[in-house]
Amino acid sequence: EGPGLGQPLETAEIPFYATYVKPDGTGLPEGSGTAADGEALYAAKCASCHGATGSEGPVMPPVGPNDIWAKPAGSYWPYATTLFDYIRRAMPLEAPKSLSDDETYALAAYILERNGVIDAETAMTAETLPQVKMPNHGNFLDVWARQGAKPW
Amino acid sequence: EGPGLGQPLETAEIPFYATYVKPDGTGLPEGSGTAADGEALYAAKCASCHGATGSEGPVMPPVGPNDIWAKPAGSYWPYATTLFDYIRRAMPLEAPKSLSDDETYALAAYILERNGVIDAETAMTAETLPQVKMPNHGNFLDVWARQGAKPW
Amino acid sequence: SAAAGTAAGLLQPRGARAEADIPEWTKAAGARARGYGTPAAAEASVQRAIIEPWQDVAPAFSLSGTPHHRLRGTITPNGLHYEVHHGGRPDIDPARHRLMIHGLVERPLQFDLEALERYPMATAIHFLECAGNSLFNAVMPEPMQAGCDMLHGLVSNTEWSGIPVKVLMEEAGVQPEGKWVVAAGADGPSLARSVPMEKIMQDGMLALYQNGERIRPEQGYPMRLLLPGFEGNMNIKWLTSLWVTEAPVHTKDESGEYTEILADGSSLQFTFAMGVKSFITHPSATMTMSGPGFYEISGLAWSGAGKVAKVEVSADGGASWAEAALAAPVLPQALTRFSLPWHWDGSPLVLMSRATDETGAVQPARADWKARYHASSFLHYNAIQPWQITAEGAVQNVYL
Amino acid sequence: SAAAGTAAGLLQPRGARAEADIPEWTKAAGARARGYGTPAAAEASVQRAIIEPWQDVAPAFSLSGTPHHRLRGTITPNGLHYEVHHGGRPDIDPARHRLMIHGLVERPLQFDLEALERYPMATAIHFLECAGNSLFNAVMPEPMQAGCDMLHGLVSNTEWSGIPVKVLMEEAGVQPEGKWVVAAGADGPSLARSVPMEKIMQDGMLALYQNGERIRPEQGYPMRLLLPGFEGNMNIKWLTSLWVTEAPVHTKDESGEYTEILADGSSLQFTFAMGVKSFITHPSATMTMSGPGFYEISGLAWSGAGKVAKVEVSADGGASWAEAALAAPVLPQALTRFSLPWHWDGSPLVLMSRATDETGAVQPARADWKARYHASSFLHYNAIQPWQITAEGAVQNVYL
Ligand code: HEC
Ligand code: HEC
Ligand SMILES: [Ca+2]
Ligand SMILES: [Ca+2]
Ligand SMILES: [Ca+2]
Ligand SMILES: [Ca+2]
Ligand SMILES: [Ca+2]
Ligand SMILES: [Ca+2]
Ligand SMILES: [Co+2]
Ligand SMILES: [Co+2]
Repeated sequence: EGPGLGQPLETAEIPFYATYVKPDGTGLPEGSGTAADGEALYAAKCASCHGATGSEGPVMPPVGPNDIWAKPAGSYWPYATTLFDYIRRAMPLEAPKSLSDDETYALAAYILERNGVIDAETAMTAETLPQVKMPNHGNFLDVWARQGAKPW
Repeated sequence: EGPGLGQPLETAEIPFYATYVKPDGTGLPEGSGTAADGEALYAAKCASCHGATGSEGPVMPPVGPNDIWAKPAGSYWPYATTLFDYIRRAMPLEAPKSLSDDETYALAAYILERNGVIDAETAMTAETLPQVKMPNHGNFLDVWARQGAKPW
Repeated sequence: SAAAGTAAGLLQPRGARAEADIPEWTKAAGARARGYGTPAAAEASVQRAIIEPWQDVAPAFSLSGTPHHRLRGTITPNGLHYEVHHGGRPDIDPARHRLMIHGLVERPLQFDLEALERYPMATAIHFLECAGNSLFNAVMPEPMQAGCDMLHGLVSNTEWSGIPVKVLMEEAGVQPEGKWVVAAGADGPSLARSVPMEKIMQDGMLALYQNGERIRPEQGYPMRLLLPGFEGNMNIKWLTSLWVTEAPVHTKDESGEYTEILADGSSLQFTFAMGVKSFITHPSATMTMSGPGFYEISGLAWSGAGKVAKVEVSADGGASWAEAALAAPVLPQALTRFSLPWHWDGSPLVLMSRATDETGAVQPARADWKARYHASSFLHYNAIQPWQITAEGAVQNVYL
Repeated sequence: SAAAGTAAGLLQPRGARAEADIPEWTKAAGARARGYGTPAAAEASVQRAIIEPWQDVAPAFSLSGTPHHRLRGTITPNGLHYEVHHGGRPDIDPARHRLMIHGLVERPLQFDLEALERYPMATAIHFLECAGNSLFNAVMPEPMQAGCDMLHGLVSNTEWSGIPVKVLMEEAGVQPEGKWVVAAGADGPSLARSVPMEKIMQDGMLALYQNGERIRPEQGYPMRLLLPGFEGNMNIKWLTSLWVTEAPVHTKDESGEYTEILADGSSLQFTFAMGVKSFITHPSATMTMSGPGFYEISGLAWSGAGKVAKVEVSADGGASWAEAALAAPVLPQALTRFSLPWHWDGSPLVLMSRATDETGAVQPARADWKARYHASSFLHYNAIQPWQITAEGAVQNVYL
């Protein structure tokens, strides 16, 4: 029951941040980047908040874990695809959505490489990123699937 | 049940406006004033809001009734004592509690006289004011006494 | 678990990224947290409607009405609770303010704020309504075209917290002859009203907090009397004195301003509780319908006598009525939101709501209300509010 | 009816008039009514407590906590509702804001505010609690000495009004495979969370109003998602997109920040509802008792699973418990005020409260909570809060 006042939404009107890259890679754009490509970018655009090499912080270091942050993005997260989507939509904090797709792949590669999850040569692309095996994947209990809205 | 933190309140600490002059005159102070005494005072301190002779307004003219105000203080109110107390505590609007007791008696006398309720010579005092018979007295139905909190 | 898709499947052009509008606030960091929030700048026009009957000579006598046509739900935010100031809003130093209890008591007492903070407190959601709410509909010969802020804004609804006055009265020890309490404020006019001891002891509250925080200056900071269901004027703001007496003392407000002249020329005095009432907020006067189709009719209902039992809505000027849904929880002496789905076919008609409370009292039609009172009377006006919708979709105040 | 009294009787000297203090605000007219009110100047210190963990490099990531120790009742005024901004508070032009519904739906749709104002609206009082509320107690080796604003301020309680999301989903036509909804905000980081369709259809609300007025900027102006009982982060502020998917998409927040590492090193993901919880606000840390005697112990309890069933209070560190009174109405997923009269004899002791919800869940002791989680974990901390009262009357945060 309602007034039916919704206007048609064309695909072209949907900005990328209204979707999310899925674990199987759906939604990843063309482009590529290696950890080497990402290193200078990271130093220029990310290090001020996350630390010189990604493990120093102060902000939730993506490389670790360490005493600052037990859940580093590059090794704790279950899927590498999240790195691409999150960096593209949200980082750097003061200029979100300013990175190109290539830059985003390169930064994801840099963070994964610094965590020892991928090697320095492998470029991250729409095909390789979803295939990255995250070390903590499989170590999560899905509480919603197990008991729904009942608090843990 | 409570913490019992109330402090003793001495009679001398109770300001006059924490009580009210009762219809029988309890609470009226010494002093006196006639309508003649009140006339100039009224013109100086009251006329700007209530009208040159008390019936013009714009603010709730105390002399009437007329089209501006159906419930003029000097003829509609059931007790003349209320005039003394209210003027003393509240008027003039910008300088409440600035009038002397004599001035207040005189202003009450002026308003009553203009309404034809008392004559011009009778001074209002703690003894005469409670004895003024207000014309609308006896024309009120006490709804609380009749039906308590039930809305009319 | 990453199934390698085909390049075609994975690499669907996300043309939307280029073509979709990305507003600038989605491409920047925003502002930091702040100590105390304010409404969005774009909502700056959501204000109380100010009524100053004698603006030139007596600006301190001023009122403001809640813009119910701009609000939803039932709680009134503190910044928009209606005001009636008989002598303006005083600027009180809370450290110097005190509450006195005296008269027919065993132990005359005074309390400062620090002491009062130690007392047991109760919490309840209640409306406050000025006895003069909706006065324009009561007395204007032609219906005024204005919003619900002007027409019905002198009622609001908040959560009050404070000390049951009973607790303080018991500490002072009320003497058997003490049947009334004269409450007085610390404002310029020292506004005073006689209140039955029965009401004080039943649910009178020394309210210190409103919607969680300390009462705002215009609501009586640092404390006010709350008498659920009773006309606003009796809920003394800036309360400084509770004087126990054997009888009402006939203060100014109970002698004239808050009495009502009936059709026969006699008057009612000591009319305390507000009657059952309702009005539709959506749609309401000053709005324009945005074309035929589905609308939700929504409004507010309340009664000083208890809970709202039923609200009926008519979309044909009173020929037929349908029962509206009441939003839970329905609380006593509290605004209750009602709503009803409705399809407007675009033709002119009159919408109205009629509330019934738990005592069975029903809102009267305007003509019936007017027939009971003197032509000048405007207090406790609780008649049904009809809104006329024109063929052009204008919503207008009408008398039926 | 005026009985002439004796002169002596009538003319009792009212010496009080001369000797009693008459404050200056009682001898003047006050200020006029105003369009939108603000708290008293004397209450300027009642502010949210600001927490900026990386103030130097990332000030936009900022939080502020409700000062519950300065408040009473259950409603949080809009100006003091807690904030958590992952990328700051955006300044949104409501005329350009839109809500998109797309993905596994028959008819992808977009709505502007004007259209949404026509939809049916619901109203309900609900708490919101950040999953990280009370984090200092969870992780600090020694109890932090701070007020309830810092210690438990990331929970607040307001009346929300808006459109049941179900109505909008039905207009778009959810496809059978559409089991989750990825909600995203229009803030800089476009904060996104995967929400089960079951929750969306059960009681998900597109909230447009808070405590009656339009939602404040820090609460998501012009609109936010409200998921009663679920961790604050999922109640997406500045909501601009609802994308229907077959499965959760593992957004940033559900991958790391809002997951919890257990004692064995494995992690919980998709932990949504907040557990049963309570704390005493009066007295609480940073306060000083004003001597032995009567006090009312008062506090707040809530549960993401439904209503609070019971709150017990101990004044001897947990050796014995007494049941507190709950202020009516007790509403599901809403802050509930509890209180208990108490006599402090002046000796040192530990006060604490323990809530039980309608599902039978009980607040754990801190040691039991800590035993379940990794040392670094601080989300969904709902352990009992003990307050130690020293012989000097200082109220301090302690771990038992
Ligand atoms: C000005 C400060 C700042 C800069 C510069 C910055 N970030 Fe961040 N970053 C943050 C903050 C703050 C968060 C936490 C946001 C949140 O909790 O939602 C964050 C979170 C992250 C996270 C998720 C961390 C986690 O464990 O959840 C990643 C990954 C990340 N940033 C990557 C980057 C990259 C890559 C860059 C450079 C392109 C970058 N950041 C630049 C402040 C910054
Ligand atoms: C600056 C404006 C102003 C001045 C000057 C003023 N008044 Fe008033 N008066 C008012 C207002 C406003 C009210 C209504 C107050 C209320 O409703 O509580 C009022 C009310 C009254 C009433 C009660 C009217 C009623 O029907 O309830 C009386 C009597 C009165 N004034 C007498 C006086 C006297 C006597 C003086 C001079 C000493 C005076 N006023 C000066 C503004 C003024
Ligand atoms: Ca490249
Ligand atoms: Ca004192
Ligand atoms: Ca009355
Ligand atoms: Ca509020
Ligand atoms: Ca449009
Ligand atoms: Ca979680
Ligand atoms: Co009033
Ligand atoms: Co949170």
